[in-house]
Amino acid sequence: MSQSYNRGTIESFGRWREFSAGMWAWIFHKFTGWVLVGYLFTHIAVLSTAIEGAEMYTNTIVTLEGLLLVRILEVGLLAVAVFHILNGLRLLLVDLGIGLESQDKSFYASVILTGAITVASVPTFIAGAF
Amino acid sequence: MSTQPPQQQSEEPAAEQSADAESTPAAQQRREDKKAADREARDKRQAEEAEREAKANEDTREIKVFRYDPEVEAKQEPRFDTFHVPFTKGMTVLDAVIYARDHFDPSLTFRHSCRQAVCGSDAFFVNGQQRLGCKTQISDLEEPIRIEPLPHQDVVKDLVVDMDHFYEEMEAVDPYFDPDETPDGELEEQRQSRANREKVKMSTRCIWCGACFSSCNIAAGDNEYLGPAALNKAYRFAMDDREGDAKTQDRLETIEQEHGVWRCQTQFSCTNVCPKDIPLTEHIQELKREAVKKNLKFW
Amino acid sequence: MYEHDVVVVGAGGAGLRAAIAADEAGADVAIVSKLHPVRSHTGAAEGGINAALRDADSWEDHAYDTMKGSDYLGDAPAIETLCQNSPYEVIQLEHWGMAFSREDDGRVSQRPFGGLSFPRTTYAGAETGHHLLHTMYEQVVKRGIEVYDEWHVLDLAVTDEERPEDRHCHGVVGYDVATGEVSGFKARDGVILATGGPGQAFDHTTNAVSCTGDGQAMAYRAGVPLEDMEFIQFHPTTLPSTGVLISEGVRGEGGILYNKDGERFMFEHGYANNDGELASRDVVSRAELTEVNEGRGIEDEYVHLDMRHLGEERILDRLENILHLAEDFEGADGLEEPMPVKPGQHYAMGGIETDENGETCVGGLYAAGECACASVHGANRLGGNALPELIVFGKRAGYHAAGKEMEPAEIETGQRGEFERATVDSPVELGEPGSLGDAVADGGAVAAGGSADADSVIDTTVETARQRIDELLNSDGIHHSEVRADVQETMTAKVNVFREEDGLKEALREIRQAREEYENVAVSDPSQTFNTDLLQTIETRNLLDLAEAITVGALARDEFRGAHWRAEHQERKDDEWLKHTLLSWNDGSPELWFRPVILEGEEKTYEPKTRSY
Amino acid sequence: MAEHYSSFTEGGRLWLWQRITAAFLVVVLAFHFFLLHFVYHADEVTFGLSAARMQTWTYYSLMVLFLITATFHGVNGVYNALINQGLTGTKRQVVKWTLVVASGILLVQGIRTANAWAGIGVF
Ligand SMILES: Cc1cc2nc3c(=O)[nH]c(=O)nc-3n(C[C@H](O)[C@H](O)[C@H](O)COP(=O)(O)OP(=O)(O)OC[C@H]3O[C@@H](n4cnc5c(N)ncnc54)[C@H](O)[C@@H]3O)c2cc1C
Ligand code: HEM
Ligand code: SF4
Ligand code: F3S
Ligand code: FES
Repeated sequence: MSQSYNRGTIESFGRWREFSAGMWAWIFHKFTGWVLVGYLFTHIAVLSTAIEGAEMYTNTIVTLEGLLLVRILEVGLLAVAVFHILNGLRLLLVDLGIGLESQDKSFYASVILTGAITVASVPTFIAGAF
Repeated sequence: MSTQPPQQQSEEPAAEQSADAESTPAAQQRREDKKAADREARDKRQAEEAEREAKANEDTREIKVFRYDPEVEAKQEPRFDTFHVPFTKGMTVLDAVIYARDHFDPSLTFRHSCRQAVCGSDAFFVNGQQRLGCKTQISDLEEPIRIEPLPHQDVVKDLVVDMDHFYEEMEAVDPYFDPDETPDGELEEQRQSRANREKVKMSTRCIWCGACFSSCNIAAGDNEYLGPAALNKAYRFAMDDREGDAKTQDRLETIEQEHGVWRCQTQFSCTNVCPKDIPLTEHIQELKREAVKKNLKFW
Repeated sequence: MYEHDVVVVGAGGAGLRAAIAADEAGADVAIVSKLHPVRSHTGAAEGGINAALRDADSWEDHAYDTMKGSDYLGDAPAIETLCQNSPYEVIQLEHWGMAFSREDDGRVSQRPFGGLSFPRTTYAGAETGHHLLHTMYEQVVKRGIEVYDEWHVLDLAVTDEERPEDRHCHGVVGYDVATGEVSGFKARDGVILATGGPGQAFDHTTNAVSCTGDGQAMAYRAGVPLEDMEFIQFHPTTLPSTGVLISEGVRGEGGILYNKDGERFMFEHGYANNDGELASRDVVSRAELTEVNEGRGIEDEYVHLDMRHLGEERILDRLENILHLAEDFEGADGLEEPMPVKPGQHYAMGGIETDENGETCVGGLYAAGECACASVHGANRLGGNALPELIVFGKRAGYHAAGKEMEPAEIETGQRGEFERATVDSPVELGEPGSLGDAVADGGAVAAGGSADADSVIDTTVETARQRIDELLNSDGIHHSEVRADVQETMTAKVNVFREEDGLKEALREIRQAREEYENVAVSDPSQTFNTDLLQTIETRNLLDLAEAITVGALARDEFRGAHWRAEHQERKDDEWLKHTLLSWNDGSPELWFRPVILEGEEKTYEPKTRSY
Repeated sequence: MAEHYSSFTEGGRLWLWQRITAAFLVVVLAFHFFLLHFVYHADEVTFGLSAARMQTWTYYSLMVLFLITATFHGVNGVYNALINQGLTGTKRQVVKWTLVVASGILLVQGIRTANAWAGIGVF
């Protein structure tokens, strides 16, 4: 298991303030990845109502999509997915050894792009919810 | 502790020292009595002097240093001690802790030797980042300066951490040159192109300070992960043309086992903290690609 | 108690090479070092290793240059051994994979260095020592040689016969830094000291904090003479604030020294009309200090070293780490501005008296590297000659200790053969302060182990060491750092590049006083774990002995030779002084004596000539 | 730890597959999102529309492949992250098989759903 070391409660938890791009990218990628798997499981669970028949499925979906909360969550999901995709591309480039010197810039670019795409998609996502 | 002048205040009350209490031989007792007499006066004098100095030199810097000693009762509970160190131009973090040790508290413990970033003894965790004490200018840091031992390693005492695990990882990659054959003549060199030397140059600069290892979250979690420094060491030899192909294959096998290169998640923190500016992530990535190429021989 | 055939104390270049050699010769060898091997100060060497590798070069030329550089105080057998073996040893390093810089044809690069008649300084960037140290440590790992790292050696376990020449060394006493355990190390065949230099005796030095000359002090107190201690090299180009060294490589590549008025003083003030900046180190150091003393220094402290004209490409290619050093430790950008430099203590030519095989006069005790003095450097070491010394003599000591057949040495050790006793006009009593057997002040002179069997000698020594530590831990007193700082300041003020009789005597007085103060030191950290306070207190005692030895030698030698300059004696006195100064501890009351220099080489005799560059 | 590690390339294979699936997912996930949120808006989704799409063989197989890659990529990612945190021994075996079983269920359930739309029949 992880290294056994104990510095009591005195240890500085202020590390994150000194985190650099690569570290943040790692943390966000992890987080978004986990959210996506979580969603994948729920998604299939919801969709599988189709097995019970068309009625059941359409009802479930319409009810869910009718909820504002679900719509908002969907925007969040989009943000998460977009970041994971963009940073995933960044990681693929890093794996190919391309642009290692600008790995920090490409991370910032991913974040900004994610933000932009998310904001731009809000109207589409919210449409019909009211 | 009574040897410490007033500048130094612990965040926790320092308990009385209990070291010289029991069983002192008689002869020694006499000698100690004699010394003890001078001692108080001297302590007072020193304290006054230090205070005067600090006053005269208004420009002091506040450092907070991690303290811990498993054996000394007052230090068993980890804590931070604050020292005010007079600032001089060009002062490094190492200079500051040396000053604190020599003037305020002789028991302050840390490794150091060369003072010029070649021995790799004094990697500390300064203001949240792994840095070499001797290579970090105080003037570049925000106050108060927090100085801690390297994270993710067992603390032996104060700023000293147990390096054994790091050394084990370094030695697990066969860290030595191993050519298939050496030239016949005793004075015959193994030629190496400039380009090839250039390729391995940065990787040969590692001073085993352990900063990268400490900064890597994977190394912190997975105890068996070779870590950036050892992988870099493997790179140094794998990329050296003077070693034969068979050995290079061997090396690739070493680094591509489960706790080798594949664990690296390209956090880049190793590259960011390396005091020798070694492009560690780049080297690890190159090794990954070499390993993949080797395994995809079928086409 | 740990037991091995050969115990090597110290894991710098010399110690590692000795261990590898002993291992090759089939011995069970262990390295005991107070630092992990890769932390040794050999890693700081920048410039390079001298070796006559090329056809146009020859070991004879290298020997001639070395002898001339030594100002005719090197012993020819040692110098010739060095120069003959250096090429093989350097190529051996190459075979071990050392990352030397390369020429277009793939051979190792060489560059010119001060005092050399051929560019034979083989280098690996500006970090030759780093590569050398790591390459050798890698070989140690490969061979699986046992390393006790962070074990501080406190003392030698030596029998206590009357004459040092009859004594025998059976092992050492080690202190485990991590746990405070004191333990004996028995060496069945030999102990090799490779503990490096005593640079910390001075307060402005290029040497590491760990360079406290422990091995020299231990050997000295065990009866082995210290040789030519007065010869201390001051490097002309160290950064004023930290003492960090700017390699001679900068001048080798064409760097120029300027004074405050922008004069290229090495030429314009006639210090070295032929070689200018590349003259030998002592010449350049004195030139710089003279400039400063005569008011032409910058901020009355330093001069400028300029390499901007070399061009960015060349600088980045060959001197890149110099740029980093100047930036990190002095805040100067070598590409944009000249770098401030001043002389600083750099190297000790003298040390533990040995022969060409590294043997001392005490049986079973060897020394190699900077702590030893086989006398290759004489009165002045040429740049790039220390690293070959480590590998050549380290290897020989390792072989000899492991019992490999070797040619008998030509150099004699101890008070045997030709020597003369002498006295020095010291204003104070020298040597052991206070009452004998005062465990605190006592650095552990000869173990009172009798000449009985090895185990009991070691046990006695271990017991003495334990006692001493107990006393240091359990008493009250002053902190050693005061004493250390006093001695360092004294040495830098009075036993520096310029030496005057009165100053030297004053220095002896101050050292005596420091010795007396030292009797009252105590360690305030009570811990058994990583007690650096304790270890530094012990090191300070060693520095006291060495500071005294350096000053005594400097006072005795009333001539100007090599690095040793005397205000009242401005010429080299070949009639009187073609001899080594030796200082024996003599159970606490040091004795000075001399031995003639050996100038007869294998084929020729070296005739002293004026040393001009 | 100083002794040799055995040469074990499974880590390498999984690593490579993680990248290959990632590269595939970029395209398909983007397509998926685009199709279901921008071309057809969320509130317009009905059984019928899905069924119509699923009856096309190409779409059906793409979606199944999408499901398989996403499951592998996601689950392997989680497993990887846990190893990075030092998961070893029995615990690791338990987690591994739990993840495998969960993926199995996910795949079966997913394919059954697709079949329901495609009208192939739910087994
Ligand atoms: C900045 C600098 C640059 C230099 N550049 C050059 C150059 O370019 N060319 C050249 O030829 N020379 C150069 N030199 C000189 C040369 O580097 C040194 O003389 C040489 O490295 C000394 O090596 P050593 O093995 O004798 O000792 P060190 O490398 O100093 O090693 C001493 C060892 O002894 C151990 N030790 C010490 N005391 C104890 C104890 N009490 N118990 C246990 N272990 C102990 C230490 O841990 C260490 O491992 C340079 C020196 C300096 C300082
Ligand atoms: C669409 C394009 C996608 C790309 C380009 C992509 C890329 C990547 C890459 C490169 C990694 C490996 C990171 C590393 O090992 O260093 C990764 C990890 C991961 N991905 Fe994806 N991914 C994508 C979609 C998905 C989807 C749809 C899911 C959910 C099912 C997902 C879940 C995960 C998880 C859980 C991880 C592990 C995160 C961790 O380290 O904890 N990804 N992704
Ligand atoms: S790679 Fe860099 S950070 Fe890591 S041990 Fe080596 S020098 Fe230190
Ligand atoms: S920090 Fe660790 S994850 Fe890789 S890039 Fe460096 S080894
Ligand atoms: S003291 Fe040697 S690296 Fe800092």
